[in-house]
Amino acid sequence: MALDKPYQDIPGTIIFDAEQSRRGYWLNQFCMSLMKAENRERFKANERAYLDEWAMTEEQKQAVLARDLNWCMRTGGNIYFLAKIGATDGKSFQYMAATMTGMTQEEYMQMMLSGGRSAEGNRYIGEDGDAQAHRQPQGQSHQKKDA
Amino acid sequence: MALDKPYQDIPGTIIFDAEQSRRGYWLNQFCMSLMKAENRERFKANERAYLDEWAMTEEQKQAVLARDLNWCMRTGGNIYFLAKIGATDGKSFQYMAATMTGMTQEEYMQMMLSGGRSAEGNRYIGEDGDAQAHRQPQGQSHQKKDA
Amino acid sequence: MARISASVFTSHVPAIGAAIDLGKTHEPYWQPLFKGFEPSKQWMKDNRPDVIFLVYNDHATAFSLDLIPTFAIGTAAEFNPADEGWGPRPVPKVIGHPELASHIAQSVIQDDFDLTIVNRMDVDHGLTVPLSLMCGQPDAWPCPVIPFAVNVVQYPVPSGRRCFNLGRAIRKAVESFDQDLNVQIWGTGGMSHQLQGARAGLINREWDNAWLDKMINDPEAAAATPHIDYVREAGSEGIELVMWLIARGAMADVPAFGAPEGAPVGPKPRLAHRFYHVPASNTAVGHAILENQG
Amino acid sequence: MARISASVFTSHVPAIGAAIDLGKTHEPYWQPLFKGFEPSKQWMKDNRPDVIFLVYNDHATAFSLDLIPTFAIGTAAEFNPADEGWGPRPVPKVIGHPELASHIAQSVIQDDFDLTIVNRMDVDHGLTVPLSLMCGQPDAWPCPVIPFAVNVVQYPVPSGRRCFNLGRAIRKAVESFDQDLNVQIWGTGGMSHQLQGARAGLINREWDNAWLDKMINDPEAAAATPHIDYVREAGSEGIELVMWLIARGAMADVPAFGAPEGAPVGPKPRLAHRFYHVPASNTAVGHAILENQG
Ligand SMILES: [Fe+3]
Ligand SMILES: [Fe+3]
Repeated sequence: MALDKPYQDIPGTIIFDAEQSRRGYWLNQFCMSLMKAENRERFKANERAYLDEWAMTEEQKQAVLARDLNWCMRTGGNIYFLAKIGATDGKSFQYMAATMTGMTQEEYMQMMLSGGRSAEGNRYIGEDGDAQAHRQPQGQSHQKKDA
Repeated sequence: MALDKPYQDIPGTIIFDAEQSRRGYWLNQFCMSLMKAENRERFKANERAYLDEWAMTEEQKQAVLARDLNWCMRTGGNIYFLAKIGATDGKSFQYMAATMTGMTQEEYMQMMLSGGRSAEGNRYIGEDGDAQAHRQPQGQSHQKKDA
Repeated sequence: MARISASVFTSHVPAIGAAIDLGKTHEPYWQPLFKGFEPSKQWMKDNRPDVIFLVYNDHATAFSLDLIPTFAIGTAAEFNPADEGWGPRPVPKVIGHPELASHIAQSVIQDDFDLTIVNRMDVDHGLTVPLSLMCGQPDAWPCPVIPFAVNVVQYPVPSGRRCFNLGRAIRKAVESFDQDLNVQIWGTGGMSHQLQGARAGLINREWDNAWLDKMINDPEAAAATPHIDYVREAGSEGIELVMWLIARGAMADVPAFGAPEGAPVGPKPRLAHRFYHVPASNTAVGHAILENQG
Repeated sequence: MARISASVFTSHVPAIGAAIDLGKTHEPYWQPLFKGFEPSKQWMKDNRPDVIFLVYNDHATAFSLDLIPTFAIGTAAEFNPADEGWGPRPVPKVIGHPELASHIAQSVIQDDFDLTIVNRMDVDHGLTVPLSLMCGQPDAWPCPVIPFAVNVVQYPVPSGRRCFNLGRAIRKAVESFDQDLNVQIWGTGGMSHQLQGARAGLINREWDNAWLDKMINDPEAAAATPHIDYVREAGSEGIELVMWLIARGAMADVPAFGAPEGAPVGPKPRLAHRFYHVPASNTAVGHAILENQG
């Protein structure tokens, strides 16, 4: 495609454009199905079986099973759709946001209470802000899980 | 409304604008329901009972029961939606078109084979073409029914 | 680079589909009509595109009054022929071109056309009848098709000028797609017909042919036709002709969207075929094929 | 004649709705935020409109990827609060204004804005949270509301300039409606927030406030902000701010749509209230009320 995608030079950010939408179509439609209580129950009863009803790629299914939202987004997921998985799990949006950074929910909440993440160093890929690839994961969540 | 409606000076013609659409909303949605075979069966089994499931006005229901498409249109019906009633009845579109003119289907078909209805006298209300109000109904269908 | 090679214009009367599906094309009533499309079928064989961008309107099939998009582009991988009340037409399913469709959507939205993007939609006779007329009854359509649905059912419908300018923006979008694709753009619907009221059956042969002349030779002027003229002269459903202007606006002799004033334009298209017939059921059938030159 | 009396701008964070619904507004976390809207609630009581034209975006609630309208206007008689996965918010249903909504649709479509007309749609937190912030917890909303949904989820979203011009066309439409109605136009969403990826939680207080200054005092300049600036400076979901430009473009100090070059414009609006707070969950909350003068 010859159209400009000026938004590809921003760290830690995937813009949900037509290409992502195409890639993530069934993943996002699966998420949308979780708006119905009976589907949430069926998903919770047997996640793998429920996922297998959708024309998703194996990678997309693995990303959902792992609740790895960054991975989901790389395969075409959109955060507003993916949030419905978190809602099904009974998680808050702040919890989901935290998982994408590697922070615990407490760490993330503290960052927000202190005024949020700074834009400094996070505007362009290649700077040295906390959202840059070489500084991931940002928090303690990962260590805890391994402990 | 202060917006122009320049299309109100044409004989025998109702333009389906936002106002008509609002008026005919449930009538047209009822028609739309006839796209499903099970709804067609239910409608045919008991027309009145099926119509009573919809938030239509009594006049709209009467117009449907009478299969008077001009009346249906005056109450907000749109021809593409109303055509689904004819399809349910197993009627062709030409049959439906004929009923709106008062012609038999044979008369209407002959008119079309002869090049269709002329625009002469039918461009503005008040001229003397065959679509003008003072020249309705146009054909023998009405007489036959009474006979 | 993708390019638009030709535009095809044709009415899309449902009864034509029924005649084809029921094997009636050789009946005396239908024979003159289908004869007029024989050269078109040959032309399609000789000029097979890689993608057809097909402008049509939905007739209370995919879109009810719940939701009425002015312009809707189909970006899905496939589209099924709709059940319009008599069962789906026995025609191949429509394979889309998601990449080109998404590319066009992206480009024209950035040019201030406020499209609705559709990923699930059945397609009705408005789309399948032109394919049948041009391609006959193959096991599969000859190429992917991008459905582009225009609201011409509930007023206000988009103006002729808006449609014409949209065609210009679509051409710009196609020409910025970096795969080498031969794209045809089809405008369907019309010509004169009125399906409602005491005026049902109106046909205006003179007006239709004069408008067709203008559409071919002076498309700017055709695009300036006000809505009321279509309705008054060509019947309430004659308004469908605005869709032809989308296809016509995408041709090379029209200044590209956003091109500077006075920028050079391409040569006039070649008229490969033209045909007009009355009646097909309630409708006058008009048809033209224009080829971009050089 | 109907007229636009004021515009209201506010973020529409879902957690704010939850805080209201669960009775947490006096908790230390939320108290500063709701305090900032106390003057707004008083202002609403003192300036009760006849209709609110409420610009917001749907968040994968009413619209899935099946169908994505760039601009959708709700012309129905009523709209129910959506179940976004936790059950519908316990707020009144939204009563529409079908006559004014249809009139606006008709007018702006004729001005080449390609709206999608919607007669059945549930409305999510994007619409109900601003109502709660401005009106508290009444048994019924104070007046009818026309929902106007903008696609800011799938790119490309409409440009700031397109939104601004749409606002101008909406004002023209309102002023041609022949009932005497006091109409407010609300722009919602933003300010800086990013809900995704390693950059989640981005807040840019300086940029937000500079943009707010510009939006209030030099809206043409705010409308010229390219998409990439919102994303880079205010986070990927900061793009929602384009919706504020629809409301701003409808104010009297902006040349009316279609007005001749150099035609006189109205006076600058009066800033009745302005507020900014960080955080509400993941988001910076911005808020302003502008009143047309005289
Ligand atoms: Fe049609
Ligand atoms: Fe939002």
